[in-house]
Amino acid sequence: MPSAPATPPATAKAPALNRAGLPLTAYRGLPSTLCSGCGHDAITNMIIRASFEMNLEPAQVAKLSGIGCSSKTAAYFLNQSHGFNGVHGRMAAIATGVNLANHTLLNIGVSGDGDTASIGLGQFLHMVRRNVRICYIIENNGVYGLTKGQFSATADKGSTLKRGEVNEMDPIDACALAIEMGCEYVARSFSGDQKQLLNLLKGAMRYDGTALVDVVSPCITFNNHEGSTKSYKFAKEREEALHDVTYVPDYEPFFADYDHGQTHTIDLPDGARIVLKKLDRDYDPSDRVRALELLSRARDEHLFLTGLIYHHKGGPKPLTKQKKLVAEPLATLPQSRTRPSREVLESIMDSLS
Amino acid sequence: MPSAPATPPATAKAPALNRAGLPLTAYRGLPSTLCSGCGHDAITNMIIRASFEMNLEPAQVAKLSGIGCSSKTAAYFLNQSHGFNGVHGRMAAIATGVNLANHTLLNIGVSGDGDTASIGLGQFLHMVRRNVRICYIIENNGVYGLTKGQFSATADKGSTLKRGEVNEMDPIDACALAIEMGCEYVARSFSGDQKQLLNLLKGAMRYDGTALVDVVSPCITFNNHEGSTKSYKFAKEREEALHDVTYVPDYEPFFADYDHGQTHTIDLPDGARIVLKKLDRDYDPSDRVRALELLSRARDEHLFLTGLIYHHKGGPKPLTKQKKLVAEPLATLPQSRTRPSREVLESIMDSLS
Amino acid sequence: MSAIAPTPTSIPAPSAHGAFPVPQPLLNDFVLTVATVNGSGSQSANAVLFRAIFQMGVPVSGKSIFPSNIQGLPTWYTLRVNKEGWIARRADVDLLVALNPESVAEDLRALPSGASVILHSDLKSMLKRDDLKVHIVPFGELVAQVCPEVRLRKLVSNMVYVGVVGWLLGIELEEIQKAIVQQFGKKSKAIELNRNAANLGYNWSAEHLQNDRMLQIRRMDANRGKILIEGNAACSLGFLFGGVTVVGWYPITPSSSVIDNLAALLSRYRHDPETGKATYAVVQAEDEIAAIGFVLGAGWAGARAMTATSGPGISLMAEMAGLAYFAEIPAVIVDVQRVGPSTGLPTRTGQQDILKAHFLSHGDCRHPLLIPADPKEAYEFAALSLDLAERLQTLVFLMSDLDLGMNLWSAPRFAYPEKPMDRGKVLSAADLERLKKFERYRDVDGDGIPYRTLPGTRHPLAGYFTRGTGHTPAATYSEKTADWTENLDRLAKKFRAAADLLPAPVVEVESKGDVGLIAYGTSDMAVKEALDLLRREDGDAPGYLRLRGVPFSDAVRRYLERHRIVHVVEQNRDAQLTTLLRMDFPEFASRLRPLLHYDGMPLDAKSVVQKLRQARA
Amino acid sequence: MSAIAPTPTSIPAPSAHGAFPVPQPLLNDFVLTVATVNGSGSQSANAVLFRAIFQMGVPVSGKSIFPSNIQGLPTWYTLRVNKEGWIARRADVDLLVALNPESVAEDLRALPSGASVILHSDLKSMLKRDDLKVHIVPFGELVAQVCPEVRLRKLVSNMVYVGVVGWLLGIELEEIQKAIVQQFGKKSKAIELNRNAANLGYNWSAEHLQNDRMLQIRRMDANRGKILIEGNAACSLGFLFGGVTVVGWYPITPSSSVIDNLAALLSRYRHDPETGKATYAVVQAEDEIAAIGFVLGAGWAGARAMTATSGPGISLMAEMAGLAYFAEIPAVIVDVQRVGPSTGLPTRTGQQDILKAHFLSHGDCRHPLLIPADPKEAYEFAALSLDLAERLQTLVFLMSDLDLGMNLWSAPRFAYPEKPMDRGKVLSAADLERLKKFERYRDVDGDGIPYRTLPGTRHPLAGYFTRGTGHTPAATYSEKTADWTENLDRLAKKFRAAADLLPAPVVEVESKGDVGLIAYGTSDMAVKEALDLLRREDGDAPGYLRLRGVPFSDAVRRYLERHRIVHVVEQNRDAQLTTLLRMDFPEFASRLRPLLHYDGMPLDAKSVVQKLRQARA
Ligand SMILES: Cc1ncc(C[n+]2csc(CCOP(=O)(O)OP(=O)(O)O)c2C)c(N)n1
Ligand SMILES: Cc1ncc(C[n+]2csc(CCOP(=O)(O)OP(=O)(O)O)c2C)c(N)n1
Ligand code: SF4
Ligand code: SF4
Ligand SMILES: [Mg+2]
Ligand SMILES: [Mg+2]
Repeated sequence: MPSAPATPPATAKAPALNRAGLPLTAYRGLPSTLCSGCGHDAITNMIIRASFEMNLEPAQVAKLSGIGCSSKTAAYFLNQSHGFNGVHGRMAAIATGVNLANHTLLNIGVSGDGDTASIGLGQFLHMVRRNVRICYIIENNGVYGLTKGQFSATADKGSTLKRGEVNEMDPIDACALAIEMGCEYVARSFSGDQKQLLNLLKGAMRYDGTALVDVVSPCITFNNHEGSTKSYKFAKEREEALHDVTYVPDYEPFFADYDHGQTHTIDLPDGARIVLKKLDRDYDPSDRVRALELLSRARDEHLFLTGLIYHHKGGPKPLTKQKKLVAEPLATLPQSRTRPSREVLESIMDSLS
Repeated sequence: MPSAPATPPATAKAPALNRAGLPLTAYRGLPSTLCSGCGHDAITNMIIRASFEMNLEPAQVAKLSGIGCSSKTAAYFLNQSHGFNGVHGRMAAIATGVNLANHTLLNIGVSGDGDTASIGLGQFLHMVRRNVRICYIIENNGVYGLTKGQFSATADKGSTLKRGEVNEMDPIDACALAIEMGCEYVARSFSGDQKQLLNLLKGAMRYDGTALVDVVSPCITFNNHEGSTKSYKFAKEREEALHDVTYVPDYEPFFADYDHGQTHTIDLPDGARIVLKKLDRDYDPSDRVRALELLSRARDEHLFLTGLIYHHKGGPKPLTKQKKLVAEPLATLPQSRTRPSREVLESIMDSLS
Repeated sequence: MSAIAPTPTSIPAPSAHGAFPVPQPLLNDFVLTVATVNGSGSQSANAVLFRAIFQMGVPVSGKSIFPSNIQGLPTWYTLRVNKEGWIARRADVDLLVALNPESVAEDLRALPSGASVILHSDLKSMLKRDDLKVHIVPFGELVAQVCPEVRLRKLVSNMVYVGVVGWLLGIELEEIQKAIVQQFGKKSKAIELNRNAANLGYNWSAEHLQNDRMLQIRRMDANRGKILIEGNAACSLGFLFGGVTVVGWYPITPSSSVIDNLAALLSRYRHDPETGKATYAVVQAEDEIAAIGFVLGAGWAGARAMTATSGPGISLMAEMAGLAYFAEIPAVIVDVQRVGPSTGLPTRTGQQDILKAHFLSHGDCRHPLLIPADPKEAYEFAALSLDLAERLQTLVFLMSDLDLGMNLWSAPRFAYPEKPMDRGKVLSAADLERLKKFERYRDVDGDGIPYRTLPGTRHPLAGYFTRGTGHTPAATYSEKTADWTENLDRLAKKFRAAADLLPAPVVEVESKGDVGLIAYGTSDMAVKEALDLLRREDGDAPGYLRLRGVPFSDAVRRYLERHRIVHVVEQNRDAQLTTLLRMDFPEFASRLRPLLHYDGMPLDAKSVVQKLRQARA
Repeated sequence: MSAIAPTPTSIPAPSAHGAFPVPQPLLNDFVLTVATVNGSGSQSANAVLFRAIFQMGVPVSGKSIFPSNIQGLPTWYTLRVNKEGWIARRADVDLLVALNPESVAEDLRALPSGASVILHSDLKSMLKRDDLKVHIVPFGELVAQVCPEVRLRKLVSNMVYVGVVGWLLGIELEEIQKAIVQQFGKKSKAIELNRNAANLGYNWSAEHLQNDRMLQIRRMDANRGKILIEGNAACSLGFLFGGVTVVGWYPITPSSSVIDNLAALLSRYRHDPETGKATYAVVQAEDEIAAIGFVLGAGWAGARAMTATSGPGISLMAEMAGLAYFAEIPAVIVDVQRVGPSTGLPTRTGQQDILKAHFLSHGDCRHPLLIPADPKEAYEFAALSLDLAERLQTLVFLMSDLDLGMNLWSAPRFAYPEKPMDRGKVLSAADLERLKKFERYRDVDGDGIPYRTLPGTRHPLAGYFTRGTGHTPAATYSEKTADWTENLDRLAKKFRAAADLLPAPVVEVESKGDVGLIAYGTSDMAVKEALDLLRREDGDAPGYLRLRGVPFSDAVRRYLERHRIVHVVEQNRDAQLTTLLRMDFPEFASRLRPLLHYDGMPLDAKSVVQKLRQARA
């Protein structure tokens, strides 16, 4: 977790610094090489902003990704952090290993819908089941961008490719599957809904286990046409926010006088909170069955619902707690703690002879 | 589908023949080499009986499996049918290929919980999504039998291994995931509940798409102890049937005067039906959200509910219908139908020059 | 004309052009590179240039060097024109079309002295040399004249450079216009726009530019009866006419267009005329493990099944490859090789999976490889691979590469397959009735290849059980040592039998002395050109045997026997095919001299020449 | 005593025992096989026999030949006693304990004339020969006497045969009882029951059986200071003391017990004394792709990480293996080899993944292999593999096999590692502060091995981006040809550098002439015995170099240089290591004569002798 020094941010003319003493620019990455207008770039920007506002220390973040346009973006934010752009669809396992080796790191994972829901489905679900600590972002455009626009497994039934091909199968809903696998922080958003996305990302970064943020992120080149259900037009016209989401950090005063009928408050580790303000729907994200019902209905009725779909605490412990690891990262334990003594060897040898 | 000749079964002293003109013994396989008392053998027997009673023609069945004790059983039934015992966790893809090559075959797949829910999870779910025609049986013992009893991904939270190790994670519920992926015939049973299993298998064999039968099948050697939630004792004590299941073939008179308040009738392809008679619970298996709710509750409350968990028609077409295949198997189309004419080549050449 | 020049020409003047450019007009013999930004639509413009030259009967080849990215990174398209038909890549550029601000500095720096440049006027300031012939063109202004729609201008401005280049090189404007029609098919608005742009580029150049006519295209007649096709498309045609029925795949560069093309062809030509129903199925899998799983399931059930992939996919298919080998299931994998290891350079070419595909999977197993050198072989070997897979009941690899697969090539028209499809040793119910006996893995014919039945065969003897575990000839489970070794030995025998079923190696150049050379796949063109050059310049060059498959036939052994030194040209670092030759012909291992090229660019003659000269020294 | 006998003995009488048994008492020199049903609990009984003999100071080895099944199929356990310490498998059986109705007919048929049999009285009728010495034992009745609980009888009856065998062979009853205590640890009821059973078997035999004392165990002192351990357990100990921190795995025979043992050791010895918290993590993955994924993630983040698997797992790890190679991530895979291809014979042994592991993944890549021959090396190489992986920043394979891994071996006590762990070239924040510069893939030291930083290092220069795509020394993305080739060449250099870091080959037998032999791994024992036999019987045998790793050091080249003929003993069909030798030493390729054994049984001296004699003829 980010260390939040007690000193307030500097207020000089110099670029504003956050509590980690860093300017926003310190959270940038290399210039993007994506198509201009790609939804993924908007998400990158929100990751940068969220990291800044969350006062992350770059050294305490590991950026992980698979392969795809979306996965490339790990190079476009947090340039000072270590990044690992692995192979297609297997980021979940890499993240698990990183988490085990150094559970003090915050894993930020970026993946695509093909990367997660097609080739990576099994690993993704097993990672969720293990409750590996990660802020897992799916940049969901319904197609394989990098290989030029084939359907991915999140493509909606009836949606069409640019050249006309129609998808005959129901989409995989990563949020629904994650809930089914016990994920306790499941959000859906839209790359164009910056404020909501920013707050959902912050909550996910603070989460002590697997937090999923599935972000519809239009592919301007291959899936932004009429007939697409992941186009800007479609998403903008159809997005319905379930609630208004605000992340409230631990160091900010929390006004307990939110109207309880109108808000729902979610406690995150170490005193931070997410506040959900009611909009049109009366939705309680802490009920697993209702969350699944909501997603099921959304699919059947082609609704694009965004917000914190599900949150509940009390399931399996995060993996590294299940494993009862020492406080320090395993990666850097000294030999004195990882090589048993000569006596141990001798006693084992005795028992074998 | 099995061809059901019009002649009634012979009634002489000779072994009773079914409508395919075969005795029960014709549906047997090689002797089992599993541990005596293994739940899988009981399932094998029910597959044999169901095949006999369904009048299957052995040549019209393909037996498919992965690797594991459960997967071995494909050799222990329907000896006259072609069988394919592939690699660990990848039967789903093989089945898809078989289905495409010859959609007139009935695929009977046997798999283990490790085979399906651990290594095979991604493929299994994608197969379900494609709606490949198969009667897919999971012989679910919560452990890896063949590799000597490690937990599989369906092991319940809090259940223990023989040597004491406790499982800290929630189980994967293949039924819930299958429903989430659009599977339309989802059943759960117990290897010890022969009548129910028999009827559920028959319905699955008749089904025109992916039909899942998840059968709790105790591993007598590695998971039948106190502390196991997949032991005979546990299953027998805890099983609660959702309803009484009867498969009614197309050629049997169907008494429409079942009490509607007390029964639920499910139409299968070609006139066969499944009749569910109400027991204690009032359960309607055609409601997706209720089915998921039921499974969710069962998990939370450690209930062992069996029966037809979910059935609903109207989702995506079976794969080979999506692909609009010719009536004959692709595998045996003559060259005249698979090699375009000389003129076609010439016209293509012209267009390229 | 050289003895081994692939395309007979009728231009008399012999070209003195080679590694060192000389100050005389380069007639039908030069290299043009367009440096632009990918995703900017220059592909169509380049194809039009290619076609226009092709239509003028002049041998031409194009290589696209593009990034692993959808839009915005530098990309280069190189056209080589060579009247003698030498159309391997040539590294030196005679004319550069410099349009990319990001790469222009480097692009200009790399040019040889005296080269010509068509420079975007916006990039004028980047020009730091005075030894180049520079033509500055205000593309922005020009395109504005022909294209009122601002959002189309980027696209259309490409066709302006086609006009400029056309004028500079003396490409007939009519041919350009014809090529535009060919390129844009029925889209009349696009045709109109692009024609205007090309015309404007042409006419503006005529008015404003100097043309010393040092680089010129002159009409020839070298392309009669030829077609233009990408290797991947050729391969797809092979599968279409090879009667493929089941295709499982997962997208990956550079193999995706094998399936894209194939799916398009199938949907056009393989629906039953009466019912409109499909006689094939193409299914996009969730990954490569599933894709090869589909293929094995389908092949087992009797379909002619294939998949196409590249390096990472090959790795993921490893476990199933061993199953296909051991359970003897027909299957075809097209490996359009890119540069590895790992994700490597997905848009660069190489021959880096030869060893890997051959040995794919754990345990003792080896798979036959077919290695096409050009579109015609891609077409023929694709159909052949289906036959071989069924004949041998095994996994067969078709080892193509990005250079062959994704570039446009001129090729002779493809011939219709004269032989019926080979469906291999399959027993029908009638056969079983006659034979009264069936043992799936018995070596009845002594060639190591057993008989099989297909699921669905209505006969009590037909069924058998397929498994990846040890088995008897009767296909029952066995852990007996004798069953195991006999089976493994039979599989080895079957593999050796494959040697004579594969296309025989071709002696492309007869050896004058005792030095030979072996190459395969797309190294062919560069090797032939190199040998011609060596012969002409040094009066001495090795002979050349082109391999077209693995395992190696006896002809290869004899070739090695006959030569004291055999260079082996490969596009990989680890001398992968050399390793296989050394494995199978240890007695000649030390005669083999690998000559390796692995920078991801298509092989060029100059590097081959250099390396051969070095080897001689 | 032979010059190369591994265990000095003090028994004077030289053994004339060899390929052909002779009618004289076999003192501490015979083979005993127990044929039973797997899952029947005979494993403990066999271990007790093994231990008891071991405790009597007599060299002994045990090979379990078991089916891929949990319960009910035939299984054989073979104990070989040899006073000279030749404990490779020997195929001929001197004493058979025949308990399995299913296999008894075949078991009896296969015995050499004059062999002894302890036959279950229920199987009496199966005896069709009169040239055997048969002892019929009513196991059913006997066990009923000592074991009132019916459901335990099957288990306990095994200990009855231990008593019978003990009496027949002259194993001291006390040693048997000691071994029982050792075997059952703290379970006093089990000890009691089993002791009674063994006693009964012993005493009943003394009363009812004839003993011609032709097969006899006599106390020696060959096992002083030795331990008994399975190779997999030895390997686990190596990882424990090697300081492994992250273990990802997926169960597969015969590798599972590497992890089972390791997890048990870690849970015992690697919890912080104060907090009770773990200094390691073992996580069972959902498959092998995930397992190797865990390892790469952990290795990248700085853990000492490993996994263990067998053939099918290796195949599934192919893609990630290439990533480890190219992105330079430390990782260790233990491959406990079984018989492939495909699922093959999961409970039989071989060396069939050598080539496959070495070349694992697509594209140009080669991975270092460590090949232990015995438990001591399994222990040492396991720890070493972690050092090498971090030193070389690459994937390292530890190539064990089922014979080594799953059988009990006697071995010298293991030594505590004297050297500190090698964590390789890792830069700390302080280093970065001092250096002011960090380029992840720069070859600073000229050995091809770059420096790395670990995530979490608090310094602005620490972060870098890891990828499987082309990159510059500064770890930025690059598609430039020069960057690619330079990087690939550096990787090749690094790989070559590994040759000197691996354990050097061992000259096990000095060559007298110009004929040598190369072997590796568990072929060692059989090869040594074979050479001894050849020397004694034929007066002539090749020298013997034992390889312990790939890549090959210069010592291997020199060995090949010095010999006209070099036999290469391998337990696979395709001469896999020979292929690597031919690849790297083409000049000596034809000197290499593969001598292959691939029936799944541990190699025996007799087959080696036969094949060497054939080769000579
Ligand atoms: C094993 C493997 N198979 C295929 C590919 C080719 N490939 C690269 S990215 C990609 C799909 C990416 O789609 P998605 O994850 O949705 O990302 P997007 O580009 O749409 O952001 C594929 C199939 C690969 N790199 N590796
Ligand atoms: C790729 C691969 N990994 C591991 C194995 C080893 N293996 C064989 S069966 C099995 C698990 C079987 O468990 P399950 O599917 O639950 O079947 P069961 O034996 O319990 O019926 C494993 C891990 C294998 N055969 N292949
Ligand atoms: S192809 Fe699509 S997903 Fe990829 S960068 Fe372009 S717009 Fe984004
Ligand atoms: S080990 Fe378990 S699952 Fe396997 S055969 Fe025995 S009882 Fe059945
Ligand atoms: Mg996508
Ligand atoms: Mg199981």
